[in-house]
This record gives sequence, structure tokens and C-alpha cells, in this order.
Amino acid sequence: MTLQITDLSLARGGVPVLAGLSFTLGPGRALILRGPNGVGKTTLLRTVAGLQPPLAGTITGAEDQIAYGGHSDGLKLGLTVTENLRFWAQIFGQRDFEPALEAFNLAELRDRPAGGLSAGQKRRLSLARLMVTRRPIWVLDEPTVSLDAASVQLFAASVEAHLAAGGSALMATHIDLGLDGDVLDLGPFKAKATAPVADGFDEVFL
Amino acid sequence: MTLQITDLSLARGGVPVLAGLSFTLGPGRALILRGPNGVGKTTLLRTVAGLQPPLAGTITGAEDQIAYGGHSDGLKLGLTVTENLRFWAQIFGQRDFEPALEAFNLAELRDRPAGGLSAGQKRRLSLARLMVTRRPIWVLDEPTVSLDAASVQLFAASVEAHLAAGGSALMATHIDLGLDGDVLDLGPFKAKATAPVADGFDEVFL
Amino acid sequence: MPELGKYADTVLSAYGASLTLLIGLVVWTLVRGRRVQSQLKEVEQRRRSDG
Amino acid sequence: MSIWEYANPTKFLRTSARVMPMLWVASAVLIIGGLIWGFFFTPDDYRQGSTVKIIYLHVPSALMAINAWFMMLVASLIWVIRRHHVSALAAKAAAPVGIVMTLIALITGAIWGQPMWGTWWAWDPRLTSFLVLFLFYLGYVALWEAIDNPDTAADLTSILCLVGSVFAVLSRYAVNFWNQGLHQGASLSLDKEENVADIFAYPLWTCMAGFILLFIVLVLYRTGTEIRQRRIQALVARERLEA
Amino acid sequence: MIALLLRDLQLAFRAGGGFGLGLAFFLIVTVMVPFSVGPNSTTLGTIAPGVLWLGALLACLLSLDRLLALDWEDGSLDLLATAPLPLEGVLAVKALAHWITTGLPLVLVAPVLGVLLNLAPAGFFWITLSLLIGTPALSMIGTFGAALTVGLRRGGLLLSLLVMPLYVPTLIFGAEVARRGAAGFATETPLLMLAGITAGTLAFMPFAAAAVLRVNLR
Amino acid sequence: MIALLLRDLQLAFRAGGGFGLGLAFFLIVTVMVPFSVGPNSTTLGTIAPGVLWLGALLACLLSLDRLLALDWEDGSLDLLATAPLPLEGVLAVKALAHWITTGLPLVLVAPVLGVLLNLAPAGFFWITLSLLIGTPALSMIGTFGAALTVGLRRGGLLLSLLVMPLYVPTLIFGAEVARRGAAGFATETPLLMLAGITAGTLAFMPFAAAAVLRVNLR
Ligand code: HEM
Ligand SMILES: Nc1ncnc2c1ncn2[C@@H]1O[C@H](COP(=O)(O)OP(=O)(O)OP(=O)(O)O)[C@@H](O)[C@H]1O
Ligand SMILES: Nc1ncnc2c1ncn2[C@@H]1O[C@H](COP(=O)(O)OP(=O)(O)OP(=O)(O)O)[C@@H](O)[C@H]1O
Ligand SMILES: [Mg+2]
Ligand SMILES: [Mg+2]
Repeated sequence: MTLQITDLSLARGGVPVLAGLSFTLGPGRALILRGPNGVGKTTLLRTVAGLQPPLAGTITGAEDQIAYGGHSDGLKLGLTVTENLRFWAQIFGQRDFEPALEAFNLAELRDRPAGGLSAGQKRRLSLARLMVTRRPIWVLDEPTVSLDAASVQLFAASVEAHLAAGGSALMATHIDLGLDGDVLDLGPFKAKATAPVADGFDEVFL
Repeated sequence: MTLQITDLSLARGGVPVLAGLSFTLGPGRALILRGPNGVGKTTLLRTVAGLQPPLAGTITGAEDQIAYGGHSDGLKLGLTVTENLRFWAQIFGQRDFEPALEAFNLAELRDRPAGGLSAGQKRRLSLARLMVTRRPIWVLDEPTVSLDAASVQLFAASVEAHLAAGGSALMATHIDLGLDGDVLDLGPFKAKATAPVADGFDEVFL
Repeated sequence: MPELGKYADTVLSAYGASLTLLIGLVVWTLVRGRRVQSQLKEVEQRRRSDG
Repeated sequence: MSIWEYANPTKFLRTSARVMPMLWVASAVLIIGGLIWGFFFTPDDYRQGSTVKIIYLHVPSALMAINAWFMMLVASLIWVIRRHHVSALAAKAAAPVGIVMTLIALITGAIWGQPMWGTWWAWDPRLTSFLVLFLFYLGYVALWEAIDNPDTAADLTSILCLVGSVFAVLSRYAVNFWNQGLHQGASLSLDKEENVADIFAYPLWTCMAGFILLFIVLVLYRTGTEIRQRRIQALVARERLEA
Repeated sequence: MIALLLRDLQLAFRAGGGFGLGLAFFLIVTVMVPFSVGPNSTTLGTIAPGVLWLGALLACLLSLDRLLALDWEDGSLDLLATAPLPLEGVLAVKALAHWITTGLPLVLVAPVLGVLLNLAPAGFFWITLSLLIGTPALSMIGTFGAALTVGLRRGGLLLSLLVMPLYVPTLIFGAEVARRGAAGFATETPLLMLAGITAGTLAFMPFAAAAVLRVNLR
Repeated sequence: MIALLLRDLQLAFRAGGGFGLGLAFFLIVTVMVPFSVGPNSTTLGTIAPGVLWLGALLACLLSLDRLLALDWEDGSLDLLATAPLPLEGVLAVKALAHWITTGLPLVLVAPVLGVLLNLAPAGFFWITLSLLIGTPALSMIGTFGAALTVGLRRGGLLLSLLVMPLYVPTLIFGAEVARRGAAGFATETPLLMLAGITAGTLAFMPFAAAAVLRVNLR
């Protein structure tokens, strides 16, 4: 259940982005990633979620524990709010999605097709998806984009409930959510121009 | 040059969203739209930009004056930063896009394909586009999504420069930009269940 | 020149087309190779002068 | 020292630079010599007249068209299994050469078909399977071109090459089953009289050897170009990081 | 898995009649043929089995580019890849959904279109049978192609280019069965080959498709 | 306008050889025909002009769905609509770019593919001429169709479905010219009709396309 990252190096599009990153995320904890645009937050989160392999280093405790939420919402615009949620619940072997609807104030919109929602409403739906996965580690990339102040509160409340229930959360954000969690600034971990690899075998490609 | 909105009513997806909205936006002024998710900010901005017709009411002074920036970035991922900007400059009959590159700190990224930018970098590029249009009225839908604090500053500075040069800006946002402009809360203009239209001709459809 | 008889056109066009393609391939390969080589040299020079 | 040492790009560049001049000369001598021999110093065939001279281009290019794909298959396997960048780049470098060889075989064949079969083109199995091979080459090259990230492109194209090879073999059988051919195998007058066959055969072998060497040297050279291209990309990226 | 299948079918229906469109395209191609090759009925009868197979193949091909692209664009594919399902299974289910919405209707309607093209009476059974056996292979190979090109700009045409050569054996044996059947010849050998190709494809392609999709998602 | 044309061409090139792909599809369709209708060269010769026209039409059709869709998805279309260009002009330019990247290469390569299909020698001139005159109409009509379906999910197939019937007159007259030409008959009447259709389309379609696009952007 504890996510452990050791000496991780990451590349995006073949270019090293972050290097020498280590941290631990235990149950009930939240870790907030900060750093200027382009520092590599998205890259890190995708790697933790298992979508891309790291250049070097290890990630333990992530296997099948992670609910990922990226820049895009992952909604089917042709399906209604309920249908979208039910689908993800089924995929993750769950049945009950009512609490998620309630938590994100979507009950009124339940029968609207997702395509007919405003930007913020879509985002709420995509966050509600996290709750139905029942996965312990939430990995979120700028979750509050497009949300109004009230919805940000809803989101913060649901993260706190998740932490209280023993879950954990790793998220990148530029704004202050008022969550109490550790903050990790990625700035210092920016990859330097790569030192030649030990045996110099593939050096020309690096 | 003054944008004048009188008694505007708007619908989205056939459902009335806002009603009875009036405001004036003179040169050198900024107007910030606020309101909870789904209140109709996007709908209003698209209408002002001429992308959809209003249900009722008039908009004057918008014709060919508006530079619109929506939720999505409008970038060609296969073209480089410079190529993207140059294209829009040409479309709007301009040549010079260097100041825009500088203003949004994109000079270093100039030869990167837009597809290889991070979310915030893309957003900066899409904002730089506004500058090359040389249009006096900027109409922006949540311009600072994905931007880090430093980039938000850049953006605020460029808006201020635009206002100082006699331009004006109308934008919807959930966060505080630290701009000095008027704020308009759309909450009170939410459309009520529609009163029957004057002549009742198309009443069954309303 | 050997006597090609009534098939002169056939044989010559076959040789012509094939040799054009072959030589084209070789020239293209060499030209592109040279260009990339000089680009690489330029980039490496730049890096060295930078430090 | 294991053979995989040569998968080190630097070593590859150094070694290939050493052997390439020799190969360039040898392939040029063999091809030019073989063609001159065949074109000027062999008699006409009694049934095909002077068109038999086309064989010195047609058969070697057909041979290399198939072998180039085979080489790409092996290189792709090496990439998939051992992940040596050089082998992926060698596969990429071989594809255009393969395309040109296929085109030469198709064009010379079509030109030859006009007097022999009275048509430029017939849906003979061998011709047809060459056309299909040509399509596979096109798809393979198009996929390389369409992907920006070189490692992704290497992975995807090598899997395409593996899957494509299976389907290429299947197509070959399908096409055979589908139509009986016009295309002569070794049955042509070549083997009828031993001495005549030899007269045609020696220059043919010379040309074949020349084409093989030409293919090798082209692939070596082009692989070197691809390696340098990657190096440029890497250096530019590093500059970006330092900035 | 079943949830995924149901969702895909539901989406196909929602988006303005998933079943209808593949079919309609098939219909239109078939109808276009007489316009382009002329109305001579002997000619049409001769080429009818081939035209039906070609039409089915193109209808399949045209619908491929949306097979994964939509899920990619809205981010669902990332989410599915992190879901507790094997990616091979996800792709097999997607291929199945594609077959149900595209291949199956084609099989059912092919005999009707045969009438339009003066197909010989003996041919109706064989065209249906050969399409029934062959179209699953088309969907599965197509899924591989879609996985290969997902996320590429202008993926649509590239996808066709990559997939078409892979379709060749299926097309040849399938059309051969239909042609021989219509002409009253023996069909065992091509039929066996066709079934073999389909079986092999269904067994191995999901793995190849999942492998390339994983690469593309990185 | 010119900037727009250049950008579209540039994008087509960038995306891995814009010219190549439409062509390759045309090639593949042509190659597939013998596989499906059988290798008999008399039959092939008879249907050759029709097949070439049908192939060109399908290659055109397949590339249509990206004509506006990409600009729509990334928001450029909204921005273009608010730019100081008449929307009619934008669409005419887009159709022109489409023709240059798709139609023109097809025209140039059609005679080569004619060889593969045993086209009668007299036919080569006529197939080229008829395609040259006809394909601009295909691009323009296609732009209308693309404007009609932009923003719809699964637009690809629907687009084909809508555009196909609109292509019928062009196809009929174009194929007729090629067929008559190949058989050595007079071609004036269909040629005139074909030219008329193209001229009319080019004159009026941009307005229709702009009208529907405006509705779709709302
Ligand atoms: C586009 C048309 C053609 C293609 C694609 C083609 C392809 C091939 C191929 C692949 C081979 C390989 C031989 C091997 O097994 O090593 C070959 C050999 C040969 N082809 Fe063609 N061919 C074409 C047309 C013709 C024509 C029209 C002729 C002459 C009438 C011809 C005569 C030969 C001969 C004599 C050989 C050597 C056979 C042997 O000794 O094994 N080909 N061709
Ligand atoms: N395509 C659509 N079809 C039907 N209804 C829609 C559509 N898009 C939005 N709506 C509805 O119209 C209303 C106004 O939406 P709009 O996008 O203008 O809100 P917004 O103020 O921009 O919200 P946000 O802050 O979330 O972006 C919302 O209630 C939304 O559900
Ligand atoms: N597809 C890509 N190809 C090549 N490089 C990329 C690609 N996507 C991102 N990059 C580069 O990789 C670096 C890290 O990008 P990443 O998206 O992880 O940043 P980020 O921290 O999430 O930024 P943001 O706050 O703007 O979302 C950036 O410098 C970016 O330019
Ligand atoms: Mg990011
Ligand atoms: Mg909005």
C-alpha cells in the first residue's frame, strides 16, 4: 500500500526530464507536486501510473493500486453521466456509484449526456470516476482545472475522506487546494545534460 | 470600439441559459465574468465572438473586433511554435510575431513542435496568438488553465499592456488574476423557466 | 554496340530505367549522408565552443 | 569478442568506415563488369532474342528485393529481443533500398513482359506477390515517417515487420492458389543447352554478387547516416536541457 | 469485459445508428459499381462475388479508424490501460464489438445486395458463409492496425495503407470461396484456408495489438 | 488565404507524406480488385475505367474526414471563423488544398494503374482527362460533406454516406467518358456534362458549405 519511489529518472519524447527523484507516500498521506510548466509533472504521474517506463530507478507498491486522472477527462460524450460512471464502476469490479454522484454534486445532472455538460461539470464527473475505482492511490494531474470555488471545496473534501479511509493521493497542481499534505517541488530534480552512461555503449543516442 | 451588450438572452443546446444580460465594455477596460460551473460563461463568450446567435438582445461593436480564445488551444501539434504563430499572424494580416514570443517566454521553445509541449506551454502559445491578431477586444475563456504562477503573471502583464494600448478584454475565470477590472457575476442572470414569448407563435417549442 | 534487333527499345528502356533508379538511389544516399554528416559536425562544433 | 560488439554505434561507425570503400569499389566493378559482359558479350537467346539481356538486371534486383525484407525481419527481431539501436536503424536504412530493388524488378519485368507475353502486366503469382511485397514496403516506410519518437517508431515498425512477414508468406500461398502463372521459373531456355546456359549464367552471377555487395554497402552507409541523425537529435535535446 | 463490450455497442448505437452506417456504406459501394463499370448484367454477374467481398472489406476498413481513436482522444484509453483488465482482453473485446457492429450486419445483408448484382443463385450461400468466416479476421487485423496508428495525425489513411496488405490473404481466399461457389466448383481448400487464417488471427493478433498499443501509450 | 493554403499543404506533408497516402490507398484498391474478382484479364480490361474512377472516388472519400475534423478538434476552426476571412473563402481554399494533396496525384498516377488492370491503350488519355476534370468537383463536394458532419462522433462513416450520393452524377459521367474513350466511342456529351458539374460545384458549393459550417459551429 505504500508507494515507494527510488532514484527515478524520467524521459519524455526521448529527452531526460527529471532525475534522481525519491519519495515515499504512505497510507493516509497526500503529496502535492509543484513546479513550473514543463518541469515534468505529467511525465512523473504517467510513469507512476504505469503508462510509460522510467529511464532508471524503481517504483514499488504501484501495481494495480492506482486510479489515474489525466489532463483530459476520459468521458464518453455520447453517454449520460450515470452511464459513464457505471461503466467505470463495472470495469473496476464495483457496483455502487451513487455516493460518487452525491459527493460531486452531480445528482441533478445524472441523465444528461456528458457532451452537454460545461467544462467544469465534465471535470466533476471525471473526478467522480476516481471514487468508483476504489483504488487506494489517486494519481491526479491538475484535478481542479475549470472548477469553480465550490467545486474545489467538494474535491478537497473528497480527497480528505479518501485519506481518512486510509487511501493516499499524489497530485500535480498550480493552485492552492488548502489540503494538508506534503509538498514536493520538482524544480531541483530537473535532469542535467546527461552524463555519459557507464559503458558508453549507446552513448551517441543519449 | 466599445462593446455594448443589451438585454441578451442565450441558449445552449436548445435550453435557455442566461437572460436579461446587459453591459458595456469600453476601451482600456477589462471585464471579468464569474459564476459557478455551468452558469453560461462559455455560452456568453461564444455568442460575443459571433460563434452562435443570441436568443434575444443585441451585441454591438463586436464585428471584426474580437480575438477569441476558448477552452481548447487551437494549435496544430505537427507545426512548430513559430509556424503556429506565423500562421495566425498571416491570417490576421500581420507579420510580426516576435513580441508575442517574447511576452510569453516562448523564445526558447520556438522550434519545438507544438505536440511536444507540456499543457502549460501549449496554453502560453495559445495566449500568444491573441497578441498577433492585433484585435482590440480579447474574449477569453479560462485563459489561465494549466498555467503556473509565473506564467499567470506574464499573462496578466500582457493583458495590462493590451489595456494600456486602448484594447479591452472580456474573460471568464475562476481564479483571481490580480487584474484591476470590473467583475460581473453571472449568477443573477440565470434564465428562469421561460415566460411565454410575446406572440406565443412558437410557444410549444419553448 | 551489339545488334539488339527488333527488341532494342525494350532492352534499352529496361536498362535505362533500372540504371536511373540505381544511380538515383546511390546519389540520394550519398547526398543525404553528407548533409547529415556536416550537420552533425556543426552541432558538435557548437557544443564544443559553448563549453 | 562477441559479435554484439558491433552493435555499439561508435564501433559500428568505425568498422563500417573501414570496410565501405572496399565494398563500394567491389560492387561497382562487379555490377558494371557484369552488365557490360552481359550486354555486349553474350549472344541473343534463340527464342527471346536480345530481351534476354534484361535478365542481368531483373534477377539480381528480384533477389535483393526479397533478401532486403528478410534482412529487415532479422534486424527487427534483434531489436525486439536485444534492443540494439543499430539493428533497428539498419532495418530502417534497408527499407528504401528494398523498395528500389522491388521497383526495378517490377519495371524490368513489365518491360520484358510486353514482347514475351504481349502484355505489360499479368496477374501471375510471382508478379502479384511482388506487388504485395511492394505494398508492405510502402506501409513500413510510411509508418517510420509518421512517428516522431525514434524508439517508438522502432518498436512499432519492427512488430509490423514481424506480423507483415507472416502475412506476406500467407499471401504468397494465397496468390499461388488463386492463379496459375505465366512467369517462367528456371525452365527457360537457359538450362536447355549447357553451354548456352553458362554463357548467360556467368555474367548473371557476377551481377548478382555485385547487387548483393551494393545492397550491403548501401545499408551500411545509410545506417551510419541514421546513427548520425539520432546523434544530432540527442545533442540538440541536450542543448535544450542545458539552456 | 462485458461492461466494455456493452459500452462499445451502446456507443455505436448512440452515435446515430452504428449498425446502419457500415451497412449503408456497403450498400452504396455496391450500388456505385454498376454506375462505374456499366450496367451490362453478364459482366456484373461475373464480378458480383468479388464486388461484395471488396465492399465488405472497404466498409470494415473505413470504420477502423474510429475503433481506438475516439477512446484515445478523450483519454479513456489511458484509463483503460490502468484498469484491472489485461490489455489483450480489452482489444479482443473491441474487435468483437467492431465485428458485431460492422461485420455481422454485412454478412446478413450481402445476399440481398447479391440480387442487385445478378449473383448466380448458387452463390448466395457461399458468399454468406465466406463472409461469416472471414469478417472476424478483418476486424481483428484491423484492431492491430488501429493500435499501431492510434495517436498519429492523419492516422486514417495510414491505417488503410498498413492494414490493406494484411487483408490480402483473407480477401483472396474469401473471394475465391464465393467465386467458386457461385460457379459451382469445389470450395473445400479455400474454405479451409480461410478458416485457418481466421483462427490463427484470433489466437495471436490480440497479443500483437496489445504490444503495439502499450508502445503507443508510453 | 495563401497562408491558409500553405499551412494546409505543409501539414499534409508533415504528417508523413500527405501526397503519398491518398495515392497509396488508390494503388491498394486497384490491386485489391483482381484479388476479389479474379485474375482474368479480359474481365479486368472491361471494368478497368470504372475501377479506376471508383478507386479515385474512394481515395478522395477516405481523406475527407480529416479535411475539417482536425481543425475542429483542436479549436482552430472556431478561430478561423472569427478571423478576417470569409468562411466561403476558407472552405474553398481547404477544398483546393485537398485537391492538390489528393486529387492531383491520383490523376497523375491513374494511367500507371491502368496498366495493372489491362486498360485498353485508347483509354489512357481519357481516364486522365476525365479524372482531371472530375476530381475538383469531388474535393469541393467533399468539403461540403465535411462541413456538414464536422463535430459529430463517428463522423467518418456518416460523411461517406452523405457524400456518396452527391458523388453519383460526377461518377457516372466521369466513368462514362473513360469507358467510351477506352472503347473508342464519342465522348463529347458526358465530357460536357462532367465539366458542367465541376464548374457548377466550384461556383456554388463554397456557399452551401460555409452555411452548414456556420450552423455546426454554433
Ligand atoms: C513485373 C513483372 C515481373 C516480376 C515482378 C518478376 C519477378 C521475378 C522474380 C521475383 C524472380 C526471382 C527469381 C528467383 O527465384 O530467384 C524472377 C526471375 C526471373 N524472371 Fe521475372 N518477373 C517479372 C516479369 C518477367 C518477365 C516478363 C520475364 C520474361 C519473359 C521474366 C523472366 C524471368 C526469368 C528468366 C527469371 C529467372 C528465373 C530463374 O532462372 O530462376 N520475368 N522474376
Ligand atoms: N453542447 C451542449 N449541449 C447542451 N447543453 C450544454 C452544452 N454545453 C453546455 N451545456 C449546458 O449549458 C449550460 C452553460 O454551459 P457553459 O459551458 O456556458 O457553462 P460555463 O459557465 O462555461 O461553465 P464552466 O465554468 O464549467 O466552463 C450548462 O448548464 C451546460 O450543462
Ligand atoms: N509529446 C512530447 N514529446 C516531446 N516532449 C514533450 C512531450 N510532451 C511534453 N514534452 C516536454 O517534456 C517536458 C515535461 O513535460 P510535462 O508535460 O511532464 O510537464 P508538466 O510539468 O506536466 O507541465 P505543465 O504544468 O505545463 O502541465 C516539457 O519540457 C515538455 O516540453
Ligand atoms: Mg502537465
Ligand atoms: Mg466554460
